[in-house]
Amino acid sequence: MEKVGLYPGCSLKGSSREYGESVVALARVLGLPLEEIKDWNCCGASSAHAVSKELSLALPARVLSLAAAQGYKELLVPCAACFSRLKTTQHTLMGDDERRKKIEDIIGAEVGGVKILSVMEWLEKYAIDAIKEKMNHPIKARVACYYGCLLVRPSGVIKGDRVEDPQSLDNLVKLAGATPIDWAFKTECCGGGMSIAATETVGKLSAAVMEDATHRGAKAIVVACPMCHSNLDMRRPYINKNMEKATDVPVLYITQLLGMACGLTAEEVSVGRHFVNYKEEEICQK
Amino acid sequence: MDKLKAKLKEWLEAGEITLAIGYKQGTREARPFFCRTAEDVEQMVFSNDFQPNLAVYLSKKEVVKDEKVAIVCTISALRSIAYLARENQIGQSQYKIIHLSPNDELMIFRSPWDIDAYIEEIPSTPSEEDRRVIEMLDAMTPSERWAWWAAQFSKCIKCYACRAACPMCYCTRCIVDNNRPQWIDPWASPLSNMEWQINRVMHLAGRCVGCGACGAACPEGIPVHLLNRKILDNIEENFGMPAGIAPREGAVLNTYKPEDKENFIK
Amino acid sequence: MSKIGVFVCHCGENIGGTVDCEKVAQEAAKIPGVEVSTDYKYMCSDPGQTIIKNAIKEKGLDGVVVAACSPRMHESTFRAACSEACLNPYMCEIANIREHCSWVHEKGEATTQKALDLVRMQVEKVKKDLPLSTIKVPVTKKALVIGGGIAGIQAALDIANAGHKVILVEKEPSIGGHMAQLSETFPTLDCSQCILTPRMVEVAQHPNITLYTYAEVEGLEGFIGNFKARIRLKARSVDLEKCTGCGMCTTKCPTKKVPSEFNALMGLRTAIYVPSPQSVPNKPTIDKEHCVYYKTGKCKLCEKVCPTGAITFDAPDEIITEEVGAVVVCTGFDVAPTSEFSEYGYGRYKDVITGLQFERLASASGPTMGEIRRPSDGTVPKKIVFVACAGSRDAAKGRPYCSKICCMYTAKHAMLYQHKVHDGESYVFYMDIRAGGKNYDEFVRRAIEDDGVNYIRGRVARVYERDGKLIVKGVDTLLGGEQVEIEADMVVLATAGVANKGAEDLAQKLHISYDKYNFFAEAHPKLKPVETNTAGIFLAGACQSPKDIPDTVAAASGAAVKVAALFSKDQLLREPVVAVVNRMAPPVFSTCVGCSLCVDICPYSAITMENIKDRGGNVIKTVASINPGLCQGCGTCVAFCRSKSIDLQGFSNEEMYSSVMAALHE
Amino acid sequence: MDNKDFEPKIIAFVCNWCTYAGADLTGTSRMKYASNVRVVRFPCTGRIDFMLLLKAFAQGADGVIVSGCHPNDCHYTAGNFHARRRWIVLRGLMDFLGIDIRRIRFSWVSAGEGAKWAQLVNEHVETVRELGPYEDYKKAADYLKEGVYNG
Repeated sequence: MEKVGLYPGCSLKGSSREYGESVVALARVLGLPLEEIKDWNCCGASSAHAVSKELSLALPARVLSLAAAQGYKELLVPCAACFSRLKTTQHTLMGDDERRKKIEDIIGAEVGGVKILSVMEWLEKYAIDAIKEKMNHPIKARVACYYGCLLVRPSGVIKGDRVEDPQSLDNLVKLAGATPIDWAFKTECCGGGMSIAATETVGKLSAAVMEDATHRGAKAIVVACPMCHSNLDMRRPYINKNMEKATDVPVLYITQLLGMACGLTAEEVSVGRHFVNYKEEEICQK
Repeated sequence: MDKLKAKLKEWLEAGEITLAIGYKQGTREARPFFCRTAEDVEQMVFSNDFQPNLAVYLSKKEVVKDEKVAIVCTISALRSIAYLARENQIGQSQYKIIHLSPNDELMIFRSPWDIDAYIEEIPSTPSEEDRRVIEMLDAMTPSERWAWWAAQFSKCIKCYACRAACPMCYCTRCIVDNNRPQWIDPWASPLSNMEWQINRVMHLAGRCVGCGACGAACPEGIPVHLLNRKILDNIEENFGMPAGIAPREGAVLNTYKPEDKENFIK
Repeated sequence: MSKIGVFVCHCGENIGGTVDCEKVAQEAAKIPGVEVSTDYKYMCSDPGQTIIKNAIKEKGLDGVVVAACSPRMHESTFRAACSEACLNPYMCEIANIREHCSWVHEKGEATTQKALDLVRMQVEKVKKDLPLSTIKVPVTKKALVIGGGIAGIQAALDIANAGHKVILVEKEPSIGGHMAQLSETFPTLDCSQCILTPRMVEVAQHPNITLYTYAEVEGLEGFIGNFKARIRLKARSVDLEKCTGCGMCTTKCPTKKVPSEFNALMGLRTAIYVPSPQSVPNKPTIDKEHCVYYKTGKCKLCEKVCPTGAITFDAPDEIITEEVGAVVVCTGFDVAPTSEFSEYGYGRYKDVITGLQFERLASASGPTMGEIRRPSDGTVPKKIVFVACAGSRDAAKGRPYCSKICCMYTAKHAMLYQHKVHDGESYVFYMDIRAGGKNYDEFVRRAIEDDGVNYIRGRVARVYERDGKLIVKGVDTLLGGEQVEIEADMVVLATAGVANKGAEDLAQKLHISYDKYNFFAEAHPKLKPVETNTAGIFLAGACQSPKDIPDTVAAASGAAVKVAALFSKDQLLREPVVAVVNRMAPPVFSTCVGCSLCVDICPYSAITMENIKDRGGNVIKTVASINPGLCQGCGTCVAFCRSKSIDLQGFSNEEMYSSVMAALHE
Repeated sequence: MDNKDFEPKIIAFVCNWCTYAGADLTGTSRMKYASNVRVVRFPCTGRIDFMLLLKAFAQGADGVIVSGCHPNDCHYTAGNFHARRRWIVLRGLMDFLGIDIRRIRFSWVSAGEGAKWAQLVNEHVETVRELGPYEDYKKAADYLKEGVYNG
């Protein structure tokens, strides 16, 4: 199996360390070759595209160019915001030779044609059999798979899952034994980047998401986006203010859930770093 | 090579073929060789770089009629056969098509249609020298190019060796033989020579495999094959059809895409 | 040596004011081969034409050039005049010295010189002209109508009533199409079946119409006036001759839970079934996919109960060939696939239905006998939401076009709902209301003003189920973009009209073109709306683009008139401007080498390869051959042919070459 | 060389349904344009043989116009699409041979674009006027008379 490059971006090294750690831990337990690319830089989210079109393309373009130059054919981008920026850049530059030449001039290198993978695409492509084989602690709970916006939109750029009713996370949690609930807020807004600027709004929007999930009996929310995670987890006090009944349903990264199903300990996938505690007995069947 | 010879001998002796068309060493270069006996086969030589494109004999009825033919093919000749089959000039399993791949593997194609899969991975490329001359011409101003070509065509004696060497030039009445109207002046002025070449390469547009046999055949050393090569480049650039690979659906000038791009029709 | 007459027209001052016509005539007389050259005030007038006719007769002219206005104006006039004087009309050419010369240049020597050059070009062309005669193609006066919806029914009846034979092919067991499924029709609210079923019966009984239901067109060969259609009569396992339609078999059939296509999958039917009580023919068909006998080899209950022994298990499909002179394609439309609307929960929530399904609910013959009831629990919905433009005008769904009928039928649905559920509340989410048509806008206003339907301008983002209700989240763009949330009992999607599943396949069989949505393409969007690019094949109805009933019927009658006009003569006359592949004496036969590349270049599939055989039937040579019935004379093949073996009559290589050379005469 | 008095000879190859009709419209609208152009009417751009364009130059034309229906408007559906491919290939080849491709102007003029036709002709007449007579081409044709090619 050829090595896949990993672009962690800032979140996976900072506020969402547990996501980064669980990606690496899961790759290890499933035997998937993964290597962090060298000398990477910020993808520009979430401010560059509001400031300068060129900057917003040049930053991700440099990352793509590095990955290609370092010999990777595929690049795993777990952070949904990074994924979105990289995909958008590739889409824009591939369709516009003039602009691509300009950006390549700025970064002093060719953008190259590395294939960008989201966590779901990476797992679907390489991990299905390994998960089936390694799974020894099936998840028994009903879970709500929450995609948010960046992993599916805009559909013309991402071109992956069904934009209005995505299925990739649902299929993955099923592999781990969990039951994904059919719910209506899969791709609704969590409040996104307003977490700091307008925390109250985030509380309201995220509450609607939590409300529908808990109403339908979800015992955990499964995400693949650091932003969604922060809002649903860290902003829980604000969310609870908007809920009829406060909730303590935890929010887990897909990599954490699959990791634990495949026998990794809670420590190995860093669930301890979350604000809302994860109660093993409610989710896993040991 | 031994495998190839052995196969041809086997066929000849078993009467499966009556004629094997291959190459024999000439004074300077390899030349076409028509073998009828196992002894003949011993003199046969082969390289994929040999210039005469033997596929040309397959569209010459006077050569292959009433014969059971095996043809020793360079990659270029294989390409030509694929095109000839598309243009209904060769039947399904009329000929034994035999080839030595660059890594010396003996290949026998039962049908011209089987060639596609092998050829598809190998686009036709020009020699370094040809590429150099094309780049030199591209770098010239149009009037310099005109002068260069006019000087070249002033040498032409209208012998039509370029036509005779080409497997795809199989029309029974060529446009130069058409005098109602007289499209091309029959005498050899630079312009009428050039008009002939424009006709030749336009008629080969999307059909030429880039073998260079036309240029190699010219007794005056006019590099007429560069015109074909330029068109191959042009077609690849504009229509994304790689050189020398017979397209599965239609040729270049008898098909179109509504989204074809140009920048000069205004 | 040619004897050519040149006739220069002054067109009053129109030409004469700028061009020295007299001088043009004098100079033209000096061109070799010109026998007579003269000018006159108005060449197109009677005396003008007489000058030409007399000159032809007196001087024995073998070619005429009229220097006058554009050939698009009077070419036919002057050619007719030549014809009257016994000169082949195609030996007459027009030099356009008005539109292309006198009207666009200043008076002067250069303009007169140009006029002379234009004359010279035509003189040289005439010298190369050959006498041509109109092409006559025999016509088989029988039409094939494909599709038995309202379009096909109308077209078939109109053609049949004009006195011609018609073969109507319908792929379903009954004719009627989508119109038979509708409840009531806008803008009059008359019952669809009441107006349609008499026509269905008329089709069945018409002496000029042969009806093949449960049949499909397998292939079409030939050309205008002379098509050969292969039709597959699918085995329906019931002998229509013997069957009396008594219905014993359908009552006894043990398989009773097959979703009914006629009821848009909302009701059930048996495996041996008649789609609806009004079906034509009103005789059953066995659905082999669900029949117990076809699945397990046992049962044959229907055979046992049939009083006439009409059940014919295991009969094979039959293929028949029909010769027809014209084809009308009326294959209709389909509604967009359900899988597209995951955001509206279609397919997941039973109470989210399509407009077509609502028609069945509202229909007196439908699964609920015309009562509006929820498919999930059979209760009457008290709050209902209609979503217009579900999949139409939506580039993200790959369908930027408007489905045209949805605005109207949604208004009708809301109205019907209000009429049937008096205490109900109805909402319509719409983008724009497109109610262009006679009494259409009035109809929508009635729904809003008289029946109190709540129209909300905005799109619906999502529909989801919660505690037995369908939560419809949308936006009201007229209220400053307020978000709207409605707890509905039922949601009706006005799903886009799309091309039929088999449309692409059929288009290829018929050699007609289609657009990227697989709707069949008309020959000209304005002036040839019912013709296709293939002569003799016509279109009607929603197979071309979504259409309502009045438009469909109008198009069907239009297509029928085209067919009747074609059938009004025993022979079809065509301009001889067609391409020909040369033929010559053996052993050459033709200079064509049979490369067959021209076959693909022809937009009309007029070129085929022909084998020239010796007396023993052995193929000597394969050459191209052009069907003059199909060729439209574009000449693309002519310019493409390397050996110049194809030429275009009227614009031949010699004619065009001579014109160009003459234009540059020193 | 000062070419301002030079009157170039221009041959226009046009299709019957769009450009010829467009040029008729120029006439009915009484728009004036240079009289240097001679129009040859073809049923379709697909019918225009590339050899005719070359023969025009050989016979002494200084410039050529080729025009037909806009893409998707062809009376015969696809003739102009085929012609477009033909011109793409031919133009590349002519340029490679050093034939002055500025002298050959390709355009789409619809039946409604009378003004565009007038403008097209005027522009091309001006372009060719500046380029001067196309002597090179004719010289190559006359080669035998002079015995030696002298560029």
